[in-house]
Amino acid sequence: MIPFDLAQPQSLAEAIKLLDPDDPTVRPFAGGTALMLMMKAGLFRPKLLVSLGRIEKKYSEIAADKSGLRIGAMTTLSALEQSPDAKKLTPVISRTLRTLSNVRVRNVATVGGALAHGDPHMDLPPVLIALGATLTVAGPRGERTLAVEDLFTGYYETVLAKNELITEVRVPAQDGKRASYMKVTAGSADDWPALGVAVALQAEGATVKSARVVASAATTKATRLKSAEAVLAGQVVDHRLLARAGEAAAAEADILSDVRGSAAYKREILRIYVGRAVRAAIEGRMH
Amino acid sequence: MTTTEAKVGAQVGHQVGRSLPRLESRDKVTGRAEYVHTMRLPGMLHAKLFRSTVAHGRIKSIDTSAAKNFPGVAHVVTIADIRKVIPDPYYGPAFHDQPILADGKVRFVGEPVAAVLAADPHVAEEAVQLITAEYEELPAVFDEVEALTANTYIHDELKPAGTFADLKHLKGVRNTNVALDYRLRRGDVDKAFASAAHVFEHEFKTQKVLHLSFEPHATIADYKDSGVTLYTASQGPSFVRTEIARLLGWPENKVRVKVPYLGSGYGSKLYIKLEALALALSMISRRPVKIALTFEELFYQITRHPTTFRIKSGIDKNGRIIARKCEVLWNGGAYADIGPRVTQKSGLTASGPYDIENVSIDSYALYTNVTPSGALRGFGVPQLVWAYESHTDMIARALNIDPIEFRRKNLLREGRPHATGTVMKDAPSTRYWTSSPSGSMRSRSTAAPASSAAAAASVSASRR
Amino acid sequence: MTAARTIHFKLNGAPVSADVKPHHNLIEMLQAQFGLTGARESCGQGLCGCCTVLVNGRAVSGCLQLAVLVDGAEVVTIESLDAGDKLDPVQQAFIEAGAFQCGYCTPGFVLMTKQLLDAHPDPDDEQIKHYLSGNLCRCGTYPEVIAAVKLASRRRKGAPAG
Amino acid sequence: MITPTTSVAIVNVSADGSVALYCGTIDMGQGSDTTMAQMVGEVLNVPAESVRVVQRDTDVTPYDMGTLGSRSLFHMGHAVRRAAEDAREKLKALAREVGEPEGSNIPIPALFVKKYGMQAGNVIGTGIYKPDYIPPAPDTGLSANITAFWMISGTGAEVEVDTETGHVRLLKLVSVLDIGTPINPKIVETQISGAAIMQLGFTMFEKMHIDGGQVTNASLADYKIPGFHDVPLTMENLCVDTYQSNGPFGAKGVGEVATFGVSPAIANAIDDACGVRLTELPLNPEAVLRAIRAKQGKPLGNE
Repeated sequence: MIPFDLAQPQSLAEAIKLLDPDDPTVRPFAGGTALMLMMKAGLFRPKLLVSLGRIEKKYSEIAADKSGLRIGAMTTLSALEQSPDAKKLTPVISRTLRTLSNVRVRNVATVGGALAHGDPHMDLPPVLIALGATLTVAGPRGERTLAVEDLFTGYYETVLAKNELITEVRVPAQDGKRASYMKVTAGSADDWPALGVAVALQAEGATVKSARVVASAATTKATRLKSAEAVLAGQVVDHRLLARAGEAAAAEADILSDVRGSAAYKREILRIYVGRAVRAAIEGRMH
Repeated sequence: MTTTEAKVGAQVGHQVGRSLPRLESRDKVTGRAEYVHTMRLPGMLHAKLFRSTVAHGRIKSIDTSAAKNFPGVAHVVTIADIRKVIPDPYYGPAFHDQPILADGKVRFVGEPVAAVLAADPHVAEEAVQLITAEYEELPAVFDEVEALTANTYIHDELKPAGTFADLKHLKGVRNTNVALDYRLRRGDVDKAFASAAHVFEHEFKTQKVLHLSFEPHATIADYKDSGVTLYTASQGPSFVRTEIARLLGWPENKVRVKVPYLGSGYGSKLYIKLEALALALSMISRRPVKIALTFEELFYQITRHPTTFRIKSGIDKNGRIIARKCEVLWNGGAYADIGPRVTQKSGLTASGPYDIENVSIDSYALYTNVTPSGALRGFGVPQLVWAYESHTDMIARALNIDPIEFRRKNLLREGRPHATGTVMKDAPSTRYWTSSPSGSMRSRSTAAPASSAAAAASVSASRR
Repeated sequence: MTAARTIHFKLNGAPVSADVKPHHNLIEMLQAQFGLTGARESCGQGLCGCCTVLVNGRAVSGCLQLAVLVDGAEVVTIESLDAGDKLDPVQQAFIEAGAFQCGYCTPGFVLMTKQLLDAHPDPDDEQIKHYLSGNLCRCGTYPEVIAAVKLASRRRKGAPAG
Repeated sequence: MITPTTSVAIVNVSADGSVALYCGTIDMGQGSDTTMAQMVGEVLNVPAESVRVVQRDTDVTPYDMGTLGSRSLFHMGHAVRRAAEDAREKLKALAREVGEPEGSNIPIPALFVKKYGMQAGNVIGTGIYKPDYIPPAPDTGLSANITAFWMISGTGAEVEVDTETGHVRLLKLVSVLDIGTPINPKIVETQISGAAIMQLGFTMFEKMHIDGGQVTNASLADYKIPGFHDVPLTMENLCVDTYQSNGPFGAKGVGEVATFGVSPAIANAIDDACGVRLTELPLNPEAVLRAIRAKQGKPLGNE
């Protein structure tokens, strides 16, 4: 790696001050697992990294009440994975994290980093979008709140300004909501996903009252598939309904070709996996 | 029992046949086993490589001035500097076709063009990024089928190493990408095809893959006037010594090659790889020089041959294979490495483990503009078996013969000649050829998932 | 050029200090300044597990860890396991099960297995595969590793090895 | 490579009876140091774990053509066996020289003391092996002796194909090899399953993607190799009961042999399962699904 400077501010406010809204070579550094890859590959050459490791402890904590979870952005993925509150209130998140990358990465990577990086292959964003999670962002002029759904604008692109930091993610409790996440790999079993599909459903028996369906990895960004959601809403789940939802999703999604498969192939597995994910949610199991 | 108790006529029990844990176990589980990739010598410089970004091109210029002026850089080296210490800087096991650094031309993306030496590897890495090169791009050939007939030639002329009697005739041959063609002719294939009840012809392809040893290639060269010592992650220190002595014009006894633990190889660390460059850089800097590849750089070092294999079989009315014609094209990449040996040694087994009276094999080693291909666990045989055992199964299915039964019927048995004429010896008994190799194979089919069992057989000559 | 800074941390139980620059990763520091080569950078992406090190009791990929950030931390490497010349039961199990070939990835597997057994003292096959899925072995000794983990589990519980 | 190929070994018995082996075979994980030591131990009647295999250094370890082509156990094995036998004969000669009766059980250290008056001296055995070989005729490629031994194997595969997505699950992989009589059965088994798992990666998904000569997946993130979850649910690694008549202790090489049949066995099983034939590697889900859909007359597009 090419030399750079590193700052270790003691507070969030100090960190924000160190960031430069106009300089892409100054970047915040949380767990660093994703940023390190870009730096090693020469894709990112920082002048200054602002390490968030020493900011206030509260940004690494998980709070819970009946309405849901408040996850500090510096919470590591393994802390969230093992959180009893998460297991109780948002079991789909705990299950998703189990197969996210590997234990060592989860021990270091943070919830905020997984979102701010804007990588469409990440497993957490589609699940958070399906659950209707929101996040709090802090910048020089204070805080703002937005839906995770509105965070991503494109391939590795978000609405965050270069001097804004995610501070907290709020996830509503699943309550009766049934949810699943399916990670589909096309290389080795533990590859990055070629496709991720997250669904969250309000359902009574086999009848879907409302649904959120989100695709990731195959798309430029984690994306809600609203036409598939519309097909499902108010309907009884059966083979034909799932086929129609899959068709709608395949028609709607904007899909990329890469080393993990052609767009044609990924569209095809999206068509299949929307139905499988819905069925898994209804039946309360995960892929 | 301690060794001091060993007696001339004493019995300690059989040692052969014991499932003894590996002798080096303790070093490996404690992390104390030493590998070249993590070795250091006092005063050592690190080399980082500037690599070609074009697949085929003439080098118009290389600008190393900014890198040379970068603080902490000891040397920036191109082929011109290397010629001053090694006048004929070409190496390779089969052909002396590979320049220590690109010499006038680049032949694949990733080919080393210049090297930066610095005590701090990060300095060398940063300085490499300051080097620029201009190329006059030439048409490139990537595919083995295309390479056979293309009139774009990767090398101006063939340069066999001279150590092989059967490659000498290729010396000086021009206007070809064929580094070696091996042919085998047994019986009369055409006549047999004419009399066959059924003829099947298929084409199979394999892709480019690589070894990915977790210890990437690494060499430290320590050159002194009295002799040179190389610490190298190598599967063949004797060959390294011979080749380094040849490059230096020295007797072998002045070249010392040491290999500590090796973080696997699978064929990637055979013959000569980084050793010639490390030697040259140590000669230029007069200091120990280490080249340790990154994982990414493995993709520019050595790979397995992609292949195109056209195979045609004639079957008589009794289900006997009476003729087989094989044409195998080996995509050797930009430098021959050991490809010509793969082409011959494995090529001669291309007709499979069957007793066939009429066989024709043509096996071609081809130069192309991609990372060189060499030996990878099987030395070409897995590519061949992929084709001939798929082909064999396809024939059996088409003829409605049980695929295992079809193989049994045609298998080469003890005392029968292989396609080469060499008689099969020590063949395992055909009693092992049951239609259910494991005894518990079953075929299953459910709604979406379909499940099944099948088998493949192979025989291959040892390649000594 | 960025300046080196001095960090203080515990390495295998002993307080140490090191001068490092921000762009140095943990593996480079351990090798260059402490001569500890059991953690090795291979893929450089945290995917193979060869560079596994424990920081504050948790396994990390040393190749993705900036050295300056272990200031004040407790760092444990494979070299601490056979303190007093006695192998850890996990190491012994790896030997007896023959759970390695070239050995380059082995220290990472051993450390991760220790973590696994701390979290799940009696893991089944699925737990083993899941927990160790971020450790790769190009020699393909996965079946032997599973056997070694089970053997180590029995040993740690004091049961006679089967 | 250079046929026929040569291996040379030295066995050094020190005056305390300890034994060191000098050979150029590189143990890169295949376990050759251990199996070579077992052969030395067998000949000299010492425990294999007491034999020191000296680190490779061309200043001290003699010539070996290279560690490749499953040749080491056969070629170097013979050289090592011969070196050990040479040392054994020299020890016997020494025993006769110092007046020991035939079949004497005198400890080796005592033998040296008897000869040299103190713990001093060495016995050095050497062995060289180069098999017979006839090069192929240039015009016909034929030879009456093309190889010292054949490598023989069969592979069976049982798969489950997801016909909606093309995913192939490997339920069972059986490797059956003729490797002669194993010197170290445990090491042989690890070699067999390791080779099969490696070839399984080359079969199912490994591929260098090259675009205009540029490798586009040059990293472990984008070039995947087998991990725990890619190993077949059941693997059987079997050796048939044979004896290689010209091999050292009836053995021959094993390192590559289990790779051979993996790819076609899996492709043949896929055909058996869902009636599609793939003729190009890798057999990744997209390739399988494309073949299935083509057969159904609903081919996937080229998007």
